Amino acid sequence: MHLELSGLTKSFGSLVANDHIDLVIEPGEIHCLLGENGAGKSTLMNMLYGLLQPDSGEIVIDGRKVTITSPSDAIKHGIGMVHQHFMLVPVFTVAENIMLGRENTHPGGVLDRKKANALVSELSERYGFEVDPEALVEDIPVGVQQRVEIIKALTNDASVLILDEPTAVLTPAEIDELIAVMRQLKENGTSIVFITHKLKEVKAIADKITVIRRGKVVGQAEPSATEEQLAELMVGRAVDLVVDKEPAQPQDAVLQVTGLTVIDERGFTAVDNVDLEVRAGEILAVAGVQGNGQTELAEALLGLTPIAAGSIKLSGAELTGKSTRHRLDAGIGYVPEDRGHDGFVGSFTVAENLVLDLFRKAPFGNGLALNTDEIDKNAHARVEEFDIRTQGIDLTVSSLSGGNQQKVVLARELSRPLKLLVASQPTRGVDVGSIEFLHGRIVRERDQGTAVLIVSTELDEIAALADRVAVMYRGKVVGVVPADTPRDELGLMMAGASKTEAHDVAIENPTTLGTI
Amino acid sequence: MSTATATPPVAKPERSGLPSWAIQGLVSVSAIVLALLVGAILIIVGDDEVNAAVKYFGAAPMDTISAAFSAVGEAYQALAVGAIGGITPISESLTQATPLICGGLAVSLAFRTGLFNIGAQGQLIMGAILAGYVGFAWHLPPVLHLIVAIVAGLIGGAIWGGMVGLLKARTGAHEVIVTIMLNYVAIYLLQWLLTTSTFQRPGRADPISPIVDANAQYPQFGDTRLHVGFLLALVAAVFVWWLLNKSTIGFELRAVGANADASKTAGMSVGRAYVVAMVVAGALAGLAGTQQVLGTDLPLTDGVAASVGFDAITVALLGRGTPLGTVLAGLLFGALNAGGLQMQLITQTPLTLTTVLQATIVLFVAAPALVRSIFRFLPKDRGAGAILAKGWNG
Amino acid sequence: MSDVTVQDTVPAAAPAAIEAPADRVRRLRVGGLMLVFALIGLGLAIFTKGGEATFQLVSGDLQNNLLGLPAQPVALLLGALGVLAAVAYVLRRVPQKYSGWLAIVLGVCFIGAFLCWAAAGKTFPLANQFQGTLNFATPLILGALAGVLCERAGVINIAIEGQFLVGAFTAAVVASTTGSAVAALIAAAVSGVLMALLLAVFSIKYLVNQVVLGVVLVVFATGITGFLFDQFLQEDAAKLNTPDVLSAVKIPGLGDIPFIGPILFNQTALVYLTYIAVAVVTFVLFQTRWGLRVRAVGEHPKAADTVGIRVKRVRYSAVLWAGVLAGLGGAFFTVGYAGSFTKEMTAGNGFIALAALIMGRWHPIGAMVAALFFGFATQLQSQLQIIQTPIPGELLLMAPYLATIIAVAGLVGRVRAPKADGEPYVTE
Amino acid sequence: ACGSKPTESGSTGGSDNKAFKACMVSDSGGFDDKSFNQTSYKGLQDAVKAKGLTEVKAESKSDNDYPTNMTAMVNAKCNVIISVGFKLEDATDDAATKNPDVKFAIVDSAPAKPIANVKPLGFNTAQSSFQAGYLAAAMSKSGKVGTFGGVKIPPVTIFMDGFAEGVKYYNKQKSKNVAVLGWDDVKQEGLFTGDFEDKAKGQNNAQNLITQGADIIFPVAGPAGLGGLQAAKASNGKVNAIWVDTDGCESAAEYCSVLLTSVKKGMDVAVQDAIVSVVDNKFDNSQFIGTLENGGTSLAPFHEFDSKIPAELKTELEQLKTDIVGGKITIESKAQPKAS
Ligand SMILES: Nc1ncnc2c1ncn2[C@@H]1O[C@H](COP(=O)(O)OP(=O)(O)OP(=O)(O)O)[C@@H](O)[C@H]1O
Ligand SMILES: Nc1ncnc2c1ncn2[C@@H]1O[C@H](COP(=O)(O)OP(=O)(O)OP(=O)(O)O)[C@@H](O)[C@H]1O
Ligand SMILES: [Mg+2]
Ligand SMILES: [Mg+2]
Repeated sequence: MHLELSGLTKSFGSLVANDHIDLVIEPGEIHCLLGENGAGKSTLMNMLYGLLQPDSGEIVIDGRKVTITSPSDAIKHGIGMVHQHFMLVPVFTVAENIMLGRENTHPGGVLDRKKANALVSELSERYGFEVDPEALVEDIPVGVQQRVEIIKALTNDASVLILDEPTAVLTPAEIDELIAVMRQLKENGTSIVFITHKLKEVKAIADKITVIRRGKVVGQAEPSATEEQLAELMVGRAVDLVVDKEPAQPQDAVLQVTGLTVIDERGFTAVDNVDLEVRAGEILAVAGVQGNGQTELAEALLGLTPIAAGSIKLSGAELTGKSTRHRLDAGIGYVPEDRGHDGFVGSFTVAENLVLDLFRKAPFGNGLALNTDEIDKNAHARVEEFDIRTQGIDLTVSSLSGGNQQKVVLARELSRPLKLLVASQPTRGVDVGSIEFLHGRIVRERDQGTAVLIVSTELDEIAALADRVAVMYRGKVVGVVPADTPRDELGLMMAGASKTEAHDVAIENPTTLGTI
Repeated sequence: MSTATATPPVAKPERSGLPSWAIQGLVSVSAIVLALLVGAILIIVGDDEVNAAVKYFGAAPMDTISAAFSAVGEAYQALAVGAIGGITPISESLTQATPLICGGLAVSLAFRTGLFNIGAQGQLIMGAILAGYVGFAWHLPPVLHLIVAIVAGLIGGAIWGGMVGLLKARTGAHEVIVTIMLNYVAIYLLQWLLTTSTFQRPGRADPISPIVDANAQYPQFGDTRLHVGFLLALVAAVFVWWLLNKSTIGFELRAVGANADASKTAGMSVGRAYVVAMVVAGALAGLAGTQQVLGTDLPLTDGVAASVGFDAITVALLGRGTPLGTVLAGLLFGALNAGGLQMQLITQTPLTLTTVLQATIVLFVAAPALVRSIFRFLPKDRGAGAILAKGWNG
Repeated sequence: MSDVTVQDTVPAAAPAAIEAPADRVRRLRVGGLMLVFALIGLGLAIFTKGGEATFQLVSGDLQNNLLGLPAQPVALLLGALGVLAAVAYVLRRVPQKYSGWLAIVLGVCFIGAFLCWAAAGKTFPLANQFQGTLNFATPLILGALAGVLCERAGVINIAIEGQFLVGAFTAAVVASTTGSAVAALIAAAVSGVLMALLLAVFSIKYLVNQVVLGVVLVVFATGITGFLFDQFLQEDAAKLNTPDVLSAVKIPGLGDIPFIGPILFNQTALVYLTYIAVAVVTFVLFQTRWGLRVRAVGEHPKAADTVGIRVKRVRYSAVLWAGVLAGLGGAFFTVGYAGSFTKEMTAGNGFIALAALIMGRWHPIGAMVAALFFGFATQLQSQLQIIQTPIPGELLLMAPYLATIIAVAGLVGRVRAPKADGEPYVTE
Repeated sequence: ACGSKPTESGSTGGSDNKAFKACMVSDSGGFDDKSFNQTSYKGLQDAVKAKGLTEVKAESKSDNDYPTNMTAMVNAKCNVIISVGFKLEDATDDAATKNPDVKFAIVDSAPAKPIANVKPLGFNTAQSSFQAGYLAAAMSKSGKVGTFGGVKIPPVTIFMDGFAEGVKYYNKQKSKNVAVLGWDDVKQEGLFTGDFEDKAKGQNNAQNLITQGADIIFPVAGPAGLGGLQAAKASNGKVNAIWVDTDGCESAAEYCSVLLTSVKKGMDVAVQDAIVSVVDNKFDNSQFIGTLENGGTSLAPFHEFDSKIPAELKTELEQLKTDIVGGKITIESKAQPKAS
């Protein structure tokens, strides 16, 4: 299918998110869209899929102009989409999610669950995905959820498949699988629009690359371009992809975790007898596939999840039984993994969110009244310092793009003196320019003598930041390894292999991205 | 590889026209007009003379029409006169508005914390019970007596509201269920108390308490029924405004109301916020209770709450959960109540019509898009719309 | 790829041997409450008077079908059993999976012991207890089902009370004027749908906050039925407000089952409709295409939209079907049971139905159980007022409401509404 | 369907006193409460018709409205103002003291100290309820009769007291053992719906009484009490009922077939008399207490049961009346209005 977007424009209020965008997708090509956070990539794709209506411009399919006013129009035209944010119903089973909208039924509209299960099994077999059709989506790890999303898109036999940041939550091995699937589809003539912030992936798979900046197409690039060149095109300036980092100068242990065990809501052991230590002036990265207990570990450190056994000490003082507020006051900074859910209050202004855990104390509050002048002053300073792209400090945070929302959270947490910074996925979904900046800030925090604990599923990030790496699998720490451990080896440990096992296997079976 | 210069996002020109508050005002006025039209239809349908004239509509159609016009005209004239036609009507409207404002604030404040307080009725009753009891059973010096009685009322409401918050915080019990149930418990409690000699008027077996001491009554303005409680209602509105927008506690309440998870992550206690919000909300409803028993009713009866606790929900929602809005909505409802009494007196229009009018007004005010699709000249307001549009999950 | 990498997703971990702190808190809370009730039950048993407690097993002549039990021994036995159940619960003596049954055992024991205590030396009409439970619960079930349908689709329905009122009014008027029960039920359903249409249009199309809307529609319904009653029904009651009440029809076979037969299967058409409604709503919601879509738009409308489902259309259909149920529930108050219409005769039952639906966790069966629970408590207090117990009448009047609070706080705990419940769906 | 325009016709009946305003304020139950507001209002209408007066009425939505409505009536230049119910006591006394020229009457209440221009209208319905209890006891086949109330307040329990005492008297006279379910006049405990609106609840309460064996029901719960009549109707002749306040065969005609009789509380007559006394310049502030003697309370006709009630029983009921009036029978109920 030949797809042509011409002059597509979309504004939100006074913000022009897409400004006369032209784009051509040839049949059977993998077309990568690159751009900073908030550049307008998702907006463009949402218009193509009928979720947003363009203010002007047209969509032409195989020479015919079409109007797409709803996703069902898009589906009719052979367009499929995997959305940046999961479009899965958490309380439904995998099969229910996949059949939704195109249900096979017995007479009388009664669902044919057998057929749906069979379809899921068949697809997972065809593409080598492993999913249990009867599992509830909310119970499966995000990586598997992402597969469900992909299967959902594939069942439609789309001729154009849009993948909006599908790899953000996948392990290297899973990304490999996805890349294989994309190649397979391409061979069958499906065109793919692929959005990602990971330049390695772009280089590995793209046939064509289009770069968008601030709502406009700023250029095309060849897959042979270097990461630096791509980054520069995206951000509009030279980007340092490697964080400048002196070797760590670890001092006294700040965080000491012993025998920590957390049981989750469903009664499963999420964190299993974990011992960890983070020293002042070092960055310990916790690596692992999502869903292996890292989330619960971080939440336990902050007192958000009660612990079943073990002890957590901050500079020698026991934290168990203390409230979250106490821990924050004691000098822990926290960047939660799911920012939209836990990191900020969407309907609050940027200024308010920048003091979400600071508002009680001077200078922002005196225990009773808020000092709004100080709050605003603080907001201006942080917006400046962290280059938060907003039209004003009085705007709600929900109107910012994802990357900028993340900056708000980091700006807040880094704006007070810390002993320990716990940051989960600090740059998930963030563009390379922002990553450069955020990583720099985290390293600076380390150099000031803060103990830093990073939880990340992103091997790039781990490589860039970590002084030491602890790999978690099924709630246990399977090993603590030096930062320069090869990524394939880390990947294997994340899949449960021990340190030595991983070393041997990795040499025999290199992955695509591991070798780029 | 081609390059292009980065351009900043283009700002689209703002839609010129009226400020947001003016547009909202216009929409509200239009909504009231629409509601009055609906009411007019009901008046016509129910009017005996119109019905008599309709029977010979073919013979003398003008009779029907003029009867209809005069029926509607007389009714609404009476409504207007009863609401704002002079000092006494205005004082009556303000008197009626007083408990509605406080009750409305009780609902608003909880709303902003993500709680649906359907229990203002019960909280008001508990406030009235305690305030009334202190008012007629204790005998204290002037001023002090009133203050003590008011405080008792606040405590009564606060306990009843606080229980809801506490149960929600400790056990997760849904506040909608608990408040509905506590409303019943409160009214049965009041009915029972009024059969005891402690609460009954000496020498009487009727369920009516003695009149509260003069010292414990809200002083009245001149010889109107308007009393100092009205000023307290305004003070309460200012207090709630300050609490929500200018205080650290309010910051916490709003944060919990908007996103409980993020608030928890930022070190706030969701449970504490629920308790605080419901205690304050209960106290506000309790204040409404004191206004009933120490301001207008004077003896305590089982009708002390009337339907104030439920009307308060509508008032709060009409006021979009903001203190100023709640005050305005309370004044409107108070005026309609006062005018409605006058309307039934003069044109014998049933009070149920006032109820219909109030419901229709809120319906139209809450749906600006509908009003706009009828009155097409109204400008669009970007800011308006889904305020308080939240589900059960907070 | 090697065999090590294959398993790179996380299979569900094994259930933990250690109890999660949240579970522990819950166990102690529920267990504590259970212990309190168990001890109260035992206490009542100890103070039970000697002699027989007589239970009437079939409604009708009070001399027949009696079961006499030695009050105190039975009460003691039940009381002890209750304590056992509570202790077993607190000490985790049964597998977690079955621990819920302990609460049920305790509940039954407590009520049994309580009844022995209350009925010692008297006759307690047990069959009538269930009969009355069903009477009270029928409109609540229909109302709660209406709520379930709406809210599963993401539209909060506080207006059940208003739909009841309008349904009751219409049914009474139509039954009086046409003399046809079928016409009355249809009219009630239609009027319920009209109220639902208001709810749907204003919430789905005009994005009015749904809680506001519900409350306002109740006020509106109260006003309009009151106004029409004042202006018309009052003046011409003989013609407009003398509906015939549906008569009970015994289902052959089923109606002859001992004990439950006469209670469940000698009822009016409306009650049978209620049974059917529970089954149908449950089935439709969880086993059909439409049900799947309804639940999808109530949980994650955008996800439904992205697979080509017309979110608003599904919501409209759910809310309107709910109107049918709520209208029928309203009809119960007039043609289904109590005859002529009187002002505000639904007396807050719509709000109780709302509570039942939340208490039943937005599930048709749960809502039914909650409605039956409330009906049981209300009927029990009425019967106890008649047989005269040492419990003051005023406390008995409050009892159903207190019992609901205790049940919600103690046993039900935190409930989770459909994720998008109350949120209008807007596209740009 | 268009007729011709009717011509003006002069007012009919009675003398013409259009300038005389007879006014009434309801309590928060409203004029359609099928109970005392409604009956009192009928009295107002009767007086207006009989004397050709002008009628003004004001319904109260809440307790808050009483002073407002009273003031409005005074301002409307009413000549006589009737307030209905004990809740209006304070507002009435207040208005009366401030407006000595206007005459007032209050139903079901009495000022603590007599006020020159306020006439209290009380009703000793225990007396006729006593008869009703006797009748019910005599007519019961099962030996059990039942009653229930709306809310436990004296205007309600007075009926239940009288009823229960009547049954006891019957038992004593006839050495029978008819039981009263739903009210224990000694302990003052019994069966209540908790409100006056929930008709279905009233019906369930009645049904529970029926299950316990009652075959005559005496509901004292306003509109909720109608549910009791419905329960009787649904029993297909097995159960009958006695209505209160008004003659049920008139106010709730659809239930006439199950009504043995009704305990009439003659508020209409009392109100009418009070108004007429003002029109005729014969007003005095002495308390009126409706009794069997003055007809202020009575048993309504038996209507459809007239032929089924034995003549002998009718005679006994007449005798009861004589004995109560003559003081041979004293009724204990504490809810009876006390002469002030
Ligand atoms: N519904 C909306 N209302 C208002 N502004 C919006 C809305 N959706 C997107 N925007 C704004 O439009 C711009 C483009 O957003 P978009 O989601 O397309 O960015 P993106 O390129 O996908 O970024 P990311 O890489 O962070 O996903 C951002 O500034 C965003 O804040
Ligand atoms: N994310 C949420 N959304 C909605 N309600 C919530 C949320 N989190 C908590 N709650 C409600 O608040 C209650 C209390 O939450 P919180 O976590 O503060 O409990 P707690 O820690 O036991 O209380 P406290 O901190 O006062 O001791 C919970 O039982 C729940 O009903
Ligand atoms: Mg995006
Ligand atoms: Mg907490």
